Amino acid sequence: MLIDEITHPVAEKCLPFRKVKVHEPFSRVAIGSVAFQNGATHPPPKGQGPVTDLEQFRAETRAWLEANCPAEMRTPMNSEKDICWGGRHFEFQSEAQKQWMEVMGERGWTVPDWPSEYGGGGLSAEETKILKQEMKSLGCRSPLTSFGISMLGPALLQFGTEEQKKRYLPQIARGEIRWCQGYSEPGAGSDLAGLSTKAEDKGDHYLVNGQKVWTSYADEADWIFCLVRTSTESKHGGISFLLFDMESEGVSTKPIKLISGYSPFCETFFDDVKVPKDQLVHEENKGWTVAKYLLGHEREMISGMGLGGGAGSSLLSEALGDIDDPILAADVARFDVDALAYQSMMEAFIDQLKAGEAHPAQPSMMKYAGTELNKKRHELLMALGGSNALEWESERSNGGAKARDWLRTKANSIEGGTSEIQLGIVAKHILQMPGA
Amino acid sequence: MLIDEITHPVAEKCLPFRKVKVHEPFSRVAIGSVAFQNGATHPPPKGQGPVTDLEQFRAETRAWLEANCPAEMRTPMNSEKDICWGGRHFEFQSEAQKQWMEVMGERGWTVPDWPSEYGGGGLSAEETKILKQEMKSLGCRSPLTSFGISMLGPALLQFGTEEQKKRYLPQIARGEIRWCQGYSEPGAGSDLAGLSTKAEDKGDHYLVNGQKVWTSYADEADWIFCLVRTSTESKHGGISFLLFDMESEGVSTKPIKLISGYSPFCETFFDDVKVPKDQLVHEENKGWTVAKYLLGHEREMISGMGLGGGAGSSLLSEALGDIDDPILAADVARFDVDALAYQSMMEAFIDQLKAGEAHPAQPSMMKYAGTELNKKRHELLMALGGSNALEWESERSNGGAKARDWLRTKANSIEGGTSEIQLGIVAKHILQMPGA
Amino acid sequence: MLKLNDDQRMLQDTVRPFMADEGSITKQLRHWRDIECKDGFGHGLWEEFGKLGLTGIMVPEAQGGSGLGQVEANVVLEEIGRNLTPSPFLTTAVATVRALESTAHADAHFAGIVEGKTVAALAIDEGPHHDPFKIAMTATRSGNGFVLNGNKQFAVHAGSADLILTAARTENGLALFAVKPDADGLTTENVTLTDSSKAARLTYDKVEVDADALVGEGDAPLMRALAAGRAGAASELVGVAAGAFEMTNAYLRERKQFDQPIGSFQALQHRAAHLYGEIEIARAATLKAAQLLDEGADRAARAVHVAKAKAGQVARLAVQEAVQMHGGIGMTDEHDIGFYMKRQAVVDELFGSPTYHARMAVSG
Amino acid sequence: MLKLNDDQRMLQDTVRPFMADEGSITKQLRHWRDIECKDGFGHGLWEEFGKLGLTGIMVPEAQGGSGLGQVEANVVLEEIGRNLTPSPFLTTAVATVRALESTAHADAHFAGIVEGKTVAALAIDEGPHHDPFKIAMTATRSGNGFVLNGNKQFAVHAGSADLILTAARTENGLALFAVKPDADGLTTENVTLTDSSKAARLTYDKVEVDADALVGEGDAPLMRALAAGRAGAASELVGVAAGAFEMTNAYLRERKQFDQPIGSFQALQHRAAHLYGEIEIARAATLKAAQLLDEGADRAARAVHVAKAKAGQVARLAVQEAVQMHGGIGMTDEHDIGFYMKRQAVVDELFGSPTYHARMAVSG
Repeated sequence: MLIDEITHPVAEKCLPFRKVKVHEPFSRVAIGSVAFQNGATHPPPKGQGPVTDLEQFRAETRAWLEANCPAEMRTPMNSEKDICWGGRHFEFQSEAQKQWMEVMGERGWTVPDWPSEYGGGGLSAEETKILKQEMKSLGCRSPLTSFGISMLGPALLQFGTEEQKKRYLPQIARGEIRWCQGYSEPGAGSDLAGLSTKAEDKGDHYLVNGQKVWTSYADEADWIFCLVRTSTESKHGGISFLLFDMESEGVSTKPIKLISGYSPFCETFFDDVKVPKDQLVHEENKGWTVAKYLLGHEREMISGMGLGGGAGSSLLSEALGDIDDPILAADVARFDVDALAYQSMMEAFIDQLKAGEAHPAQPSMMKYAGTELNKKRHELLMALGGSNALEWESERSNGGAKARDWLRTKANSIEGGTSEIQLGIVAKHILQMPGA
Repeated sequence: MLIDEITHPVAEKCLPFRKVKVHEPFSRVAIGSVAFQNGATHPPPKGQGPVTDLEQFRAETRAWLEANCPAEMRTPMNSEKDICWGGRHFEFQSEAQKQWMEVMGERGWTVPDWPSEYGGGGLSAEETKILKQEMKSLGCRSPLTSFGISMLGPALLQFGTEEQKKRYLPQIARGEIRWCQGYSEPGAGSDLAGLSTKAEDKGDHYLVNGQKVWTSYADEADWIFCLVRTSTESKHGGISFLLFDMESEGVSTKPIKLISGYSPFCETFFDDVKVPKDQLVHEENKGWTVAKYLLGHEREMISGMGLGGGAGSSLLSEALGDIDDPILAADVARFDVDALAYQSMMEAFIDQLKAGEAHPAQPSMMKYAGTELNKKRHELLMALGGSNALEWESERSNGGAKARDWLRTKANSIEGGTSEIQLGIVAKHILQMPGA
Repeated sequence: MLKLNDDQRMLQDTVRPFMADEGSITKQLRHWRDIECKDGFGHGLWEEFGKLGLTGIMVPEAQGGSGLGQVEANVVLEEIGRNLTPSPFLTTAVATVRALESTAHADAHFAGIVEGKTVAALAIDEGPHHDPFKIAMTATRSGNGFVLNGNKQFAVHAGSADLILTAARTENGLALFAVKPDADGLTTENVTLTDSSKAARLTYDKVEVDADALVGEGDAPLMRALAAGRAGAASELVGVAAGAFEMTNAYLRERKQFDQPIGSFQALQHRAAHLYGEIEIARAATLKAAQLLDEGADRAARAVHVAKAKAGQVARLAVQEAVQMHGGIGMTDEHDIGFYMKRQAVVDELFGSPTYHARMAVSG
Repeated sequence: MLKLNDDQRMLQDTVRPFMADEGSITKQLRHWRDIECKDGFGHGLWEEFGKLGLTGIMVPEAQGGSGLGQVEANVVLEEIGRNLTPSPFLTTAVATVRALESTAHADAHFAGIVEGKTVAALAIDEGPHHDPFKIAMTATRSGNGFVLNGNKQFAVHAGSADLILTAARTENGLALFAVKPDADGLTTENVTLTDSSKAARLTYDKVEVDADALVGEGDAPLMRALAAGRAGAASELVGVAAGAFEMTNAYLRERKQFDQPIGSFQALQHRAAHLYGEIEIARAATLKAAQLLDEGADRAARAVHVAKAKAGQVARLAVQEAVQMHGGIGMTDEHDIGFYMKRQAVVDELFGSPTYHARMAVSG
C-alpha cells in the first residue's frame, strides 16, 4: 500500500493525518543523495530472492504478527491519544501498547527498512511492503511514531558518523528517545537560513544561546535536532546541525496556543547550553545540507495531506446529502474533480520517485497543490456543515472538531515552507525563470 | 444619465462599446489638474441659473433637436458602421448622417461642455446633462465620435497654447479632422516610457524617425498625437508630445490583423518626418505629463467596460434559459453577483470623482476589476453558447460575432495598461507598499 | 449619491474611534472570551452604545431613538466588524427594531433597546443552513393564543436575551412571534461558537403564547428583520475584511524576510491590490443595498442578496489572505488576526451564506 | 505504474519530433486556414499518420493495426495538442475505431483507416450543449432497415467524412448507425469553427439506411466512442495547455520590460508555477483515465469525466495566462499563441464541457 496511516509530524488533531510513505528506495534525484538507499552503502538485503522466498516471508511475518500483536493493538485508532510516541516520559495508554512497541522495536520492525546493525529490520523494499500489507490486513496499529523515525533517522543514515548511527538509531528504533526539531526562529520565518541561535566553539563543546519557535511537542521531547549558527561569514554556509538533550541545563520550553485552541508547538529557549562536539552531525557549517535534505523529506510528507482522508476517502459530493444549495453543490463537484485529479498526481509522483525520474523540486509542487487543496476541502466541509460546524465547545460537535480541523489546515500552506516559497522554488528550479 | 453610449477608442466590433462619461466636472484629484473644468479658466457658464432657466433651456433644446435631428438619426445604431467618425476621408453613410454632424458641430454640441471660443457649446454641467437627456429621450444618435473629442481635446484644453486650442479644437468639434494616438512602440509594451521614436531638433522643426504600434485606425486618421523622445538623458523626462499630419512625407501605416480577425490597429512608421515646432504640446521633454493625463482618462473609459452591456444590461442568469447545467448556472449566479456589485462600485466611483474624493489611482483599480469582469462575462457567454458560439463564419452566428467579441475582450486587460501594471499602481500608490 | 453624506460621515467619525478604543479586541472580544463570559459580550458596552445613541439608531424619534436608517446602522456595523466588537447591536438594534417597528410591540421594547438594556434575539434557522421559506415550526391557534412546537438553532444571543423573535408557521403561512425566554416549555442550550460568540439551540415544546405575542402574519415582519439583518451583516463583513486587510498591510510593510519588507514582493503586492479592489466593491454593493432599503425600493431585495453574497465572499478572501500573509504568527492565539477568520466564518453563515444569497440574487 | 512504460516513451519519442515538424502550426493549421481549405486539415498528413502507424494505433493487429490502447492514442494526442495539428485522428482513429471494434463494421472500415484514407465523423450533439442522454433523433424501423429523422451539429470533420457515425434513438433506446455522407435526405452544412477546424450541421430528413448500418443498439458502442473521444480530448487539451505554457515560458525568459526579463517578476513566476502544477495534475488524471479504460475497469467512467473536466479547466487557465502574459503581441494573428486559445475553446466543448463532466464525475 502506498498510502499508509502515519501520524504527520505536526499533527495536532484527533484523527491521525495520513502521509505518503514510499517504501521503495527513494531515488537519488528525488530527494538528495541517498546513496545508501540505492544499495551503495546498504548491507546486502536479506531475503531478497525469488518470489517463493517472499511468499515464505509473508507467511512467517503473518504468523509472527498474529502471535505477537496484542488484540487491543489490532483495533483502529480513535484519536491522537492512541498514537504511541515513545520516549522517556511517555505515558503508555495500556500495557498492550507498551508491549507492542517493545516487541516490534526488538525485532527492528518499527523501522523495518533500516539496516539491522542500527536497530532496524534490515528488510528489503519488497519485504517491507509485505510487512506493511500484513499489518494492515491484520489491523495492527503502528507500534511507534516519531520524528526520530520519520526525520532524524534518515538524516543520520545519510550524514551521521558510524558512531552516531550506532548511538542514536537503535534508541529511536526501540522508542527510547523522543526527538523534536529545532529549525524555525522568531523573526526568520520563511527565511529559514536567517537563523541566529548561536553556537560558540568552546574547545570540546559548543555553547548554545538563542531561541527556537514552532518546535513540535518540544515540551514532551527528550532530545532535539537543532540548526545553529556557527559562523556569521556566510548565511547558508554558517549553519551547523546539532543534537542535544532537552534536559541539558539552560533549555526551557513554553507551549504556543494556536487559533484552533491546541498547543502542539513550543517556543524553546537556550541559555548557555553546553553541547559536546561529538553531537555535531555532518561537518561544522554544513548543517544547511542536512536541513535541506530534511525539508525535502518533510514536504513530501505534507504534500500527502492534500488527499484529505487519503486515497480511499469518500468524495465531498457524498457528504452533500440533501443540502439544497446548487452553488455549494457546484463547488463540491469541482472540488471532487480536483481531489480525484490530485490523487492521480500523487500516484504518478510516487511512481516517478520510485523510478528516479521526479524532478528534485517536484515535492514543492506537490506540497503546494496538496496543502491548498486540503484547505479548500475544509472550507467546503465548513460550508457543508453550516451553523452546526461553527459550534466550538459542544458535545454534539465533538468539541468543535470540524472548526478546529478547518483552522488547523490554515497552517498547511505555512509550515514546511509557505506556498509562496514553494511556488518560488518551482519557478526557479523547474521553470528556470530568471532571478528578480 | 451617467452611463452613455460612446464608442470606445479601441472598439473593434459591431455594437458600440459603452464608456463611462461623467458629465459633471472631474475633480482635480481624480484625473490631474483639470483646472478649467472646475471653473478657474472656464468662461462664465451660460444659463447657469435658477431651475426655471434650466427648464427653459430644456424646452428650447428639445425643440431645437426635434427641428434639426433628421429622422434617420433618431433610430438606434446597429453596428460600428453607423458611428460617425468624421475626418477628411470619412465616407458618410447617408446625407442625414453628414447633416446631423454638421448642424451639431456648428452649434458646438458635438462637444457641449467645451468653451465656445474653441468651437464647443459652452454649456454648464447641468445644461450638458439636460442636452444628453433630451438627446436620449428623442433617440438621437451621437453626431460625432472621435479620439479628438475623447482624448486630444481634453489634453489640449489642459496643456495647449491659446493658439493651439484655437487651431485644433474647432476642427475636432466640427468633425473635420480625425485623430489617432501614437503611444505604444514595439518592444516597449507595458513600459510605455521606454519609447525610442526619435525627434531631433532641427531648428524650426523636429525630424521624427521611428515606429509606433497599436495605433487605432491610423490608416483612417488625418492627424496623430504622438509621444517622441527628444532627450535620452532621462527616461520619463525626455519625452515630448507632438501633433502632425498623417499625410506628411515619411509617414506610412500597416494594419495589424488580430486574433479576432479584425484590424482596428496599425503599425505606423516615421521616416524623416518633418514636424514644425509649433506642433509641440506643453514644453519639450514634458510630454510624459500630457501622456499620464491621457492615460488616466483612458483607464476611466475602459473601466466602464466591466459593465458589459452597461448599467441596464440584462443579467447573465437571464441568458441561462433552459440550459441544464447546474455548475454553469452556479458560475453565472456568481458572475451576476460580481457584476451587480461592480455596478454599484461604478456608481460609487463616479460619485467619488464628482466630489473630488477619489484616490488618483482609483481608476487603476476600476480598470483592473472592470476588464477582468468583462473577460469573465465573455467566457461565460461562450460557455452558455456551447458549440453555437464556436461558429466563426456562418450567417447564423453573425459571422462568429460571439467568438470574436470574446477574443476581443482578451485585450481589455492589456490595452491601456495591463492588469499587472494596474495592480502595481494600486499597491504602490494606494496601499503604499514598499518598493521591491 | 452612492457615498456617505455629511451627517453619516460625522456618525462614522464618532463611532470609529469609540469602537477602536472601547470596542477593541483587547477590551472586548479577547477579554470576554478569556474570562468565559456566558453572554459573549459586555453589558456595560451595550449600555455605552445606548448612551452614544447607537442602540436606538433605527428607533423612530417619537419612541426615543434617532430615527435613522440602514445606511447609518451599517456605518456602525462596519466599525463593529473592523474591531470585532461583540455586541447585540445587529440582532437587537437593527433586525429586531426593523421587525417591531410600527407594530404593537414597538412601545413595549423600544425603550429598553434605546437604553441599552434590552437584548433581543432572532430564532429563525431550524437546520444548519439558513432557509426561511422552509421553516417548519408550527404555531397552532389555541384558545386566545398560539402553541409553538419545533426546534431552532443558531439563535445568536438567545441565551442572554430578554426577547426572542421566533419565526413559525401558522395556518396563514409564516409569522413572527415575540417570545419570552422564560416561557414554559422553552428550553435553551447556550452554545459557544468558533468566534467565542454565543448562539442558542432552542426547543419549543408546547410553548403557549398569548395572541398579542404575534408580531405579524405573512412574511412582512420576518422579511423586514431579515433584510435589515442581512444588509447589516454584509456591512459587518466589509468591516471584518477591512480590519483584517489593514492589519495585514501594516504587517506587509513592517515584516522583513530575505532582508526586504515582505510587502515589497510583487506576488503579495498584486494579491493585496486585488483584495483592495474587492473590498471597495463589496462596500459599494453594501451601501447600495442599505440606501435602497432606506428608500423602500423594490430593487432592495436583490441588492441585499448581492451585498451579503459579495461581502461574504470578499471577507473570506480577506481573512484567508490575512492569515496566510501573516505566516506562522497568524496561527497563534496570541495574535489578533486569527479572530478575524473566526468571526468571518460566523457572520458568513448568519442570515444566509454567500452561496445561498448568490442563488437568491438571481432567482429569489 | 502511473507513468508511461518504455514502449510508450518510444512512441512519444517518435511522435514528438514528427508532430513538431510535419504537424507544426506553420505547416498545417496556419497553412490550411490561410488557403481556406474546405477540410481544415491536410489529407497528405493523414496519410503520413498512416505510414507511421498512427491511424491504426487502436485497430487490432489482426486487422492491420497496432492493437494498442488509449494510453498510446493519448501519447499521440498530447503531441497533436501541443502543436495544434489538425487531423481526423481523434474522431477517426480513436472514437470511431473504438465504436466499431468487434462489430460487423470493423472489416469494412479499418483497412481504410489504417491506410490513412478513411475519415470518419461522429454525429452526436443535437443542440449547442453535449448531452447524449437527451438524444432525440429517431431511427424508426422500416422494412429491412431504419429511417433516420432529426438534426445534428458540431459533427467535427463530417463535411470531409467517408462515414458518419450517427447516434439515434430506436424503440430499444440509444443506438449508433454508420451513415454514408451521400445518403439521400442527408444535408450537410459545413461550418468553420473558431479554431479554423470544420464541423457540420447535419439534417436527416427521412434518411433510409439498411439494417446492417446499425453498429449496435443499447449505449455500448456510443459510450465506447464517447469514452475514447473524451479521454483523447482530455489528452489533447493537456497538450494544448503544455504547448501554450512552453511558448509562454520561453517568452517570459526572453521578453524584457523595465530592463528585466518579465519572467523575473515574482507575480508572474508564481502564476507560472501554479500553472505548471495544474498541468502536471491534469496530465496525471488523464493518464489515469486512459489506463483504466485500457484495463476495462469500472472506475474508468468516472476517471474519464475527471480527466476531461480537469484538463479542460487547466487548458483554459493555460491559454488565458498565455495570452495575458504575451501582452499585445499575443492578440495578433501573426503570433501563434492566439491559436491555442481558439483550439482550447473548441476541444473544451467537444464531447462535453468541463462543467458537464464535473457534474457527471459526481453524479454520473
